[in-house]
Amino acid sequence: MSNAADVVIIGGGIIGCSIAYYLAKKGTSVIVLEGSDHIGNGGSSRNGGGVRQSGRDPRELPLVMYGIKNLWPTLSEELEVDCEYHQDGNLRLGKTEKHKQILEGLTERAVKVGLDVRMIDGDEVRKINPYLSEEVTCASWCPTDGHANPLTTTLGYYKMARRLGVRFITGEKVTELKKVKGKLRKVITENNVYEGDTIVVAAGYQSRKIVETVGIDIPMTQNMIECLVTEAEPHMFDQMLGTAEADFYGHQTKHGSFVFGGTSGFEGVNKDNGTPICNSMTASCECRGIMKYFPALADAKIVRTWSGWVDMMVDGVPVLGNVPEVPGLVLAAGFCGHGFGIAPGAAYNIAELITTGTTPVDISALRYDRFKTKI
Amino acid sequence: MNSVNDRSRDIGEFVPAPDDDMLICRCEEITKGEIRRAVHDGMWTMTEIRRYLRTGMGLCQGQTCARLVKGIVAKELGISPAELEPATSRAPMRPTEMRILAKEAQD
Amino acid sequence: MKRYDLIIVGAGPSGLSAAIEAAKRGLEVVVFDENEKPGGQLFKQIHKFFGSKEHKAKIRGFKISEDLLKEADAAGVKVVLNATVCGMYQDKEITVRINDEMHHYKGDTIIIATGASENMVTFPGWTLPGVIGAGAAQTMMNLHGVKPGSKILMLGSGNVGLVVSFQLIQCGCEVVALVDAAPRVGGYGVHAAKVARTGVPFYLSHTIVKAEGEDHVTGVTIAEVDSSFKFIPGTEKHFDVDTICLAVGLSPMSQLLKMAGCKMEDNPKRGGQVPICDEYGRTSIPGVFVAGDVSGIEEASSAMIEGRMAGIAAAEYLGYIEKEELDSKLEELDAALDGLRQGMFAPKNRGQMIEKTDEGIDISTNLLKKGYVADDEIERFPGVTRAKGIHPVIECTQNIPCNPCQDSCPKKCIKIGANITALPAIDPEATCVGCGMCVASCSGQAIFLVDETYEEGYASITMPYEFLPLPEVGDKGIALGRSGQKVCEAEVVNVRTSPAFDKTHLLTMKVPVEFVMKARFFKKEV
Amino acid sequence: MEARIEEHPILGKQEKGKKVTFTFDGQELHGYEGEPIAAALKAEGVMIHRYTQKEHKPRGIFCAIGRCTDCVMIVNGKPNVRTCVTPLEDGMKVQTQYGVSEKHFDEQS
Repeated sequence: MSNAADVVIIGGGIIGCSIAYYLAKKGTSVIVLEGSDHIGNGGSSRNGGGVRQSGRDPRELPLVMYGIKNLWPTLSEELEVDCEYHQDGNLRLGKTEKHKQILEGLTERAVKVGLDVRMIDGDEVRKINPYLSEEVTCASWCPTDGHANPLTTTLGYYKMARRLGVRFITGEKVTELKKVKGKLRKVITENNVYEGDTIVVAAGYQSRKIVETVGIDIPMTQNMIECLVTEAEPHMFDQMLGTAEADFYGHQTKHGSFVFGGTSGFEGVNKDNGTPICNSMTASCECRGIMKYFPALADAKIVRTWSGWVDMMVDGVPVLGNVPEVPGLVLAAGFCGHGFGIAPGAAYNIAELITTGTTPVDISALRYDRFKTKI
Repeated sequence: MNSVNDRSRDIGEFVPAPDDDMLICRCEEITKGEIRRAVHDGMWTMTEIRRYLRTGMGLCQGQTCARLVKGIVAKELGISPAELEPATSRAPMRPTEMRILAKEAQD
Repeated sequence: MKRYDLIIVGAGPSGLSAAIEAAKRGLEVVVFDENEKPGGQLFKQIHKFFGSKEHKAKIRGFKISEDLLKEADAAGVKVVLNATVCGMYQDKEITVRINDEMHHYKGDTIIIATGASENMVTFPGWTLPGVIGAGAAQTMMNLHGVKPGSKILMLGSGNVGLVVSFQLIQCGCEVVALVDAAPRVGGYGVHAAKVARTGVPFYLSHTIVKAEGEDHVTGVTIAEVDSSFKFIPGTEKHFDVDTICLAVGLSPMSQLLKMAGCKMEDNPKRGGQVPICDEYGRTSIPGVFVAGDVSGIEEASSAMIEGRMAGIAAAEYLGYIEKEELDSKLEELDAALDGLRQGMFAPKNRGQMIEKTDEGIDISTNLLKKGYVADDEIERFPGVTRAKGIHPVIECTQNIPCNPCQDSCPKKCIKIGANITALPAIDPEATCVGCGMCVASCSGQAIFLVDETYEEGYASITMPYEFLPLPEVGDKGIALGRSGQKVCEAEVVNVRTSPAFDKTHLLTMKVPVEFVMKARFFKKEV
Repeated sequence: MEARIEEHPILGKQEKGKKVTFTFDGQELHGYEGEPIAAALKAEGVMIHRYTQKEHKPRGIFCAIGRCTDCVMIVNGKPNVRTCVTPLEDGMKVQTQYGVSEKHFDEQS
């Protein structure tokens, strides 16, 4: 089989799979190279499932709004898999005056971009979700936000892209990119060489090392964060939840289990033994955080915890688009831990960029060369 | 493991079998047919099968079905079960109440 | 954070053995076990163990576990029960749920001795209430004192299936059939024979077609399978049962090791997903060891030796003993383990068809197909001889690691020799006094005392008997053959009970002398 | 059939805790304190512990050692309690579990 295609995508996560899908739909030939043994093995299958606009940076907000308007509503039918997409709103909760200020700031910014989001008080919060504790005094409420199942969505994109002829190769670690006559052309892996007219790098934190080989830097660090899931419980609520302080975020799934993530304060320094396993203290911390908001869940049993690496950009939003210095290189990385909900919108736009040279949404604020020092 | 796995390798068509409705994952009620179909949808690793179908994601965390699923997937792929790496093991090894996990003893 | 020299996960035979060896050498040792009782699966084993003295042969499993616990206690081991190890993290840290709290502990060394979990097979109806694992049956009857069912079909003829079938009969259940898809009995022939002679039919090359019942099991259909395990139409057989018991093998419970990042492999010879480790249990993570079934499925006897090895290896790792002591101790234990790993059932012979004993005698094919040695096969084995007066008949026909009979005879009638897998032979020079010690000591319940000159026209047969109600002298009934079929009328003429026999009663029946080599079980007439 | 083993040929007479009363779906049953709920139910002839979420199929004891989680029931109002490893207490309220609820599927919204 030929190792050349119109587009070679490095990274078989939801970004890579969905770009592959939208490209294949337009008749473009695609090869996807995934370094690990599994499709969607990074943040794509380890996140909390938020499909959320509120709380996002205005620079990336239009992309996710585009996806929620045009792609998410029909995604299950399109991918022939139950993405479990629920558009029942997002509550970003606050308990203190400081929280309120954070939430108000976020809300104000989002309203400016045209998002329907507003501040509500504790009583109104409990009208929407009666299980929340009295400690909750305010929230931002975005009724068009929601959540979905990251596992079936990612693998759904993979399945459909594969069905459309995209060639996926797992266990194929990229070591180097190489220009041919001034244009990026070759992808060199530990075992093979692949060639494409366009090379998309969508490999999360690994992207940094990969594009370094053509002299580009993506300024980011790696954070290790953790999620947990409970046993199935009777249905309680459908909203996506988050907090001003990121103590936790999550939702109840169609299956009945609650998927929650949260932070412990050790994200930036957690170490990895390759599994990756979690810090032994994080799950306990998350449970304490959750119980403060949901005392009713105290008896829910945790069946599983997991961790994942977040590709944390220095300014909190991804790098997306062409790299004029390296013709043929397209970046789609650094989604900072909120790449799931934005993936369809981002991928659709990247696919348009590759095939038509333009994007429906202006993504220029996410350019690779936007970074400036503070003084 | 980490070996190159070309997901376009021809594994043949999905052929329905009389025992496709046999329940394999008792917790999540996943059948043999669903597992076999998932393989043909491209789910070639135990991890992908688990994420796609929820086999082994129920209360027992795959204690009962992991070996059965492995056998089915291997057969569908035409490889030995030993070549399939099991899905990752994750804490807690037994379902644990949030209030207990939250309460860390100081010793 | 509390840190121990050695943390052991699992208080089964290997975990406790490891703890004892390490604590004796000065390590501070803690053992965590999720169960409310220690001993792992040993606690549910009520049969006498095989092996030789150093392997605790002829002691019942639950008694071995009590002894181990006492020894651990004396050595200063801390055993924490109802303590579920939830995770194993970096830097040899574990989290343990005890009561309503999570505890964090670190070990300078950790031994994982979590044992195994049961494999399952699928068939229509396998999720119905009434389909249970063999381990569940054992737990219900031997730990909780509740019968798992009243009419039971056992699937699986490995040692677990055979032993649990016998235990089911002991607690008053009826085992209607013992079924295995394999063409040959997988477990020890002596375990099969003691089940078969009570009247349980064996169906090899058969498996379950379906479990029947709406809300719970009311019946089961089995059918014969061909060499590729496909059902042969027309061979279906139905049984009315309320319980179907599955004993189709074990898998190492190695999840903690995988979580901790130990290098793992799928090794069919060791029963599945196991850590890559050396013969003394050292894994890819320095200071993390494994012992027992988690590193490869074997018997409790070898698990105990593996545990001791890991415990000593941990002691050396932490500098509590010198390398010389480690080496000499390991050499000794290697020899003990080697003793167990000989014979037909040695791990190296797994899956192989053995046709002759080490002595060159043809294996009983009937034993492998039906669970008992046929009448015309039995006399070719060295333990089966005819003599005047009372004498032992040892129906031990496979090379299994076991020798208590040799030591039990005060008159030295029985010879096995140094190789404990050799078949026992009768010394024609020695004279049997009929004390019955060999009958009670035989873990396989394969020894009978026979006296062809008991009475004019009658012979006496003394057999091990572990059922209730215990027949009384004068009880009349029928003698069953090795197949469990009636061979003749019989009358109980003696019942002996002694602390030395350890709950194995010696029941003597008289039968017409022509049935002396056929009658092997007594059934009271009701 | 008497499901309890009064005297065992090897283990002798079973030592039991205090005899207690509990309810199973409202019906009064007896068992011994400290034995697993599942053992008490089995001794009283109860085989069905729950009906599954998707297919509404009956389940009961399967592994009996807390691993398979097939035997879960609603105990004192809490769902998904592994009855094979949860000790029986006097006055316990044990209910058949339908999916994850004590309500029959017909009554679940």
